Amino acid sequence: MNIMTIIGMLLTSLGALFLLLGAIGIVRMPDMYTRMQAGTKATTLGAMSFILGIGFMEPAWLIKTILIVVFIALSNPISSHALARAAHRSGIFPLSRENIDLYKKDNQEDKS
Amino acid sequence: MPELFPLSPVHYVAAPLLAAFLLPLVAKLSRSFIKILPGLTFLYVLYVSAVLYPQALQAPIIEQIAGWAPPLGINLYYGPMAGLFASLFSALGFIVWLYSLTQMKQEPLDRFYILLMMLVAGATGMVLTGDIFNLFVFMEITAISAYSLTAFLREDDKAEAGFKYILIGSLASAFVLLGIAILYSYTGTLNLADLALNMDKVPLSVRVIVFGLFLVGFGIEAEIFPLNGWAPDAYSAAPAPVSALFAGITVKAALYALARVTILLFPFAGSMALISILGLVTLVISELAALHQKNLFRMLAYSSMGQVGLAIAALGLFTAEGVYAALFAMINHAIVKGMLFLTVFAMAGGSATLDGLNGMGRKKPILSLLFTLGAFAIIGLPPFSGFWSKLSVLTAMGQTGNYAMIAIVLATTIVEAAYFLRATGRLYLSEGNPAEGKTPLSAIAALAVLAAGILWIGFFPGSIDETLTAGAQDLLDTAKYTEGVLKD
Amino acid sequence: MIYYIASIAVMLIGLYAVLVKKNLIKIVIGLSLMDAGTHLLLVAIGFIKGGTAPIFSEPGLTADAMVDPVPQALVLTAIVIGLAVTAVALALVIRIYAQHKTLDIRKISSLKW
Amino acid sequence: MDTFYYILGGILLLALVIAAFRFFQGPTAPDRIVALDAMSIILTAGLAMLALVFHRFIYIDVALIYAILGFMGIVSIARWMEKGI
Amino acid sequence: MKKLLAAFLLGFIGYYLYTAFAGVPFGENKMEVGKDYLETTVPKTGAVNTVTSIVVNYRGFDTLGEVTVLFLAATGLGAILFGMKGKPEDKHREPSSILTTGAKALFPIIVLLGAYIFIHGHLTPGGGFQGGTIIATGVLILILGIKSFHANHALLSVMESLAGITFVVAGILGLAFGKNFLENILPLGTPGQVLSAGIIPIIYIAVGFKVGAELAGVLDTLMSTTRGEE
Repeated sequence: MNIMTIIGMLLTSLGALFLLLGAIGIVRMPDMYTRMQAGTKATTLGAMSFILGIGFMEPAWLIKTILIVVFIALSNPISSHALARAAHRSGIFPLSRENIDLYKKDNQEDKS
Repeated sequence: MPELFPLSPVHYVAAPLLAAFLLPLVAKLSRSFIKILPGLTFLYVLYVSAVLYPQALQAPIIEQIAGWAPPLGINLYYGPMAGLFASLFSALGFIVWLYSLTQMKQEPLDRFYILLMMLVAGATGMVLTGDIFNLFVFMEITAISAYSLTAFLREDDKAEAGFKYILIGSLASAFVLLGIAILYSYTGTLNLADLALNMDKVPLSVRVIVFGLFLVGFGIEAEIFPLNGWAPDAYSAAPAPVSALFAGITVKAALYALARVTILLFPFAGSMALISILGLVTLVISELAALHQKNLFRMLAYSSMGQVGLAIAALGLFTAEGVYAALFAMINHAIVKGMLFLTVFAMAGGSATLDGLNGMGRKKPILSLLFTLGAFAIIGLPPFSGFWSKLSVLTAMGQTGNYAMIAIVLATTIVEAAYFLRATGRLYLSEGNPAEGKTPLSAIAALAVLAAGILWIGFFPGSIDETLTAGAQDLLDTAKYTEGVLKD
Repeated sequence: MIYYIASIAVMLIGLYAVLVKKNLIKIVIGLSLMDAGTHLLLVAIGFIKGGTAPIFSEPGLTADAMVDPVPQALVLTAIVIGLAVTAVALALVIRIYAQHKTLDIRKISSLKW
Repeated sequence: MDTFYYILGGILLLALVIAAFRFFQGPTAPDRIVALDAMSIILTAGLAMLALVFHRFIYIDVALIYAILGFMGIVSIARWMEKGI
Repeated sequence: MKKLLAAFLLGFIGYYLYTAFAGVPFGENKMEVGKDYLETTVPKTGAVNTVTSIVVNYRGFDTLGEVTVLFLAATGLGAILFGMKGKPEDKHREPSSILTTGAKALFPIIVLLGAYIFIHGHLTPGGGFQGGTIIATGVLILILGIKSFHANHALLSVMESLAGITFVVAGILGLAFGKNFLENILPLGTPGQVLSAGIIPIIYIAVGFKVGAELAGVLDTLMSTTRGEE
């Protein structure tokens, strides 16, 4: 059990934990945007560290796992942004007492 | 050239494929290539037929694709029967191409010709292949070109007919795929000859189920009775040259597949009797339905189903005479019905009704004459090819002692005569509106070739006797088939 | 065994959608479900307990410890064919919609049967 | 080492099931898609873990492809929901 | 009533399918041909991936048909939807600039990955169809992310034709060398290397380009019939 394996095990455990937290957040959060907060940020970090950890556990796979990590890092924010925008435009608004919706203020043209 | 590219049955599929892939490229160079290239391809394939078919009559040509011996690789079996069908398909394809040179004006023409070539190539592949999954693939090639061609014209209701066809057609493909899955799970092989030897691994009850799946699957394409709801719509929606090909090629290829699979894999008496009865039912119901049609294309479609029913009824006897008669009926039907579809389209346009034929005898005498010829040939009047084919069907039924079948066939002939003679009567006896436009020479030439075929077979029925006998033997002799394929 | 039952069930659900549903898009979805069920069935046939993917990428892998490769190759072909049929069906649906402005087969007279 | 794999796999499975709960329950369509997005990411991690468990390098490719396809699916649905296509 | 009838039919079909598969043991080794494939694939085709060697070499004719089916679907789609255009009044919302930038950044990565997948078709669980699909996905993100994006149909159709011709010519070359259609004519090389397995990589690269071009064309055709342009 060398140092790489131990780093890998730590990273995978952390990743699995974040994935689980993200999943719990999706269920527990009160409205769609907060759920998205949990469901995309936490799972992105979780998946990245999980897959990087796998790369550390099998050092021969490191390059390809880093490729996946880079891809997730690039693609996940885009997809969650598109999703949030779509939700906002299809008429779902944040649930909060002050009703702060800066996006709506900035984008007056879509009043939907 | 012959040394560099030794002719082999794979050219039937490879040449149209190459042409289809080439067509979008040459279309960029010159628009006129679009029309020429398919004709050249069909001519080449006909040349292949002319060289290979006499050889196949001596001994079947078996080609191993990619050089793997059959249980591993796919093989092509080019025996007398497959050769007969492949040659027939290429000839029909060439004639339809000749006809649509001037009659087909709807853009996009390049796509039309690609789909046309692939329809023919797919059907030829279905006939040639000796592997059941490959059969499925070629069936799908044929079917997808047929779906697209059905909805090719842009008028109303064409897309609906295409959708109906695609629904039922994908049901057929799912059933065939399921049948293949069951067969593979029991025998672990996909080659038809190998399957035929390993069928005892499959329990009898499962064999019946698989037979049912294949019957439904191929029966949908072959327009057997309860499964042919798509056919009238598709025939009347598709451009007429394509309808001619549906009647002449797709149905025949599916029938061949059904016959080959049944004889090789399910040679029990019940399956054959079932096929025969289904054929008779198809015959009766579609001839009766044809009697009520006002739209000429629908009438021809129902008549086409009836003819196919006749061929299936004869095929279901599974005696040498029966298969002989079925082959004769199929060839006759391919030629005559193709000619009728093309003639009607040239005479009265895409949406021809019975009234559209009124008084055509004087305005378009040649086309009217051809239509009359075709009608007489379908009914089975003596000097034409239809007479001999019906006679052989009746003889085959008489030899097995099925006099009830003879009675049914004769009765439907009367129905058939009623509606075809009614249509012919409209040509000469009624007054109609003046029709304008001349029929181009290439269309007339294409029709003349078919008419010559009808007359040739009508006056010299002995000339195709040898090929039909060889074809019938080839289909029935399963031992020779399996030995030939698995010889090494 | 449960795998066979499940994939047959997927196929039958697709068939049910094709037979009963009134919306053209749902019918097309039913068609692709039918295909999917058949593909699952094929893959399930090829499975062998303890088998791994039939790829000899690393030394030490032997043919005994691999699943049947043939159904996988067949499924690859069948998926592509299913995709092609679905694409053509969707194109036809677009044509029908452009003509009738509806996807309900009860309102399209020529599609009743 | 096997115990470790089992624990990891268990956590991933649990996360998948919890996310699936929101997918089935989610009151609005975007809720379901958020859950679907999370599920596809968890599955990507799971596929990578399968490669580790079976010690087959080639399975990593599957995870990569799944990441691409999951991303494309979410973006397509999102663009469709905002009436962008 | 109709539902009842349908349910009855489903029960009927389901029961018989179940009885058909009841005799098939699950998870047991029942290979006949499969065994031969597994044993001969590395020495005789040089490919490491057995599925690829079956798809491209042993049953290459199926794949030729499969490529044709896809080609026909693209052709048929073009024929069915010929001349149909979205109406200007159903204008659609523009994508956000984040998505546009992201699409432009991700497109080359996705296409490279697709190319990687089909070049390594004989070594990894990839192949022409998979790689081609990934490439089409790359085009899809451009369609989704860039306002009024249109794929270059002329380029796509040239690519498609050339790739198809490569496949058929690779088959005919086998005939020209006195062997069978689609038979391997190149040296097999060392199994496991990128340059090995004879004509398998060549065919799969052609298939990859073809599938990518066709699917991209299909997506673009479908999209342009529904998207209104100003």
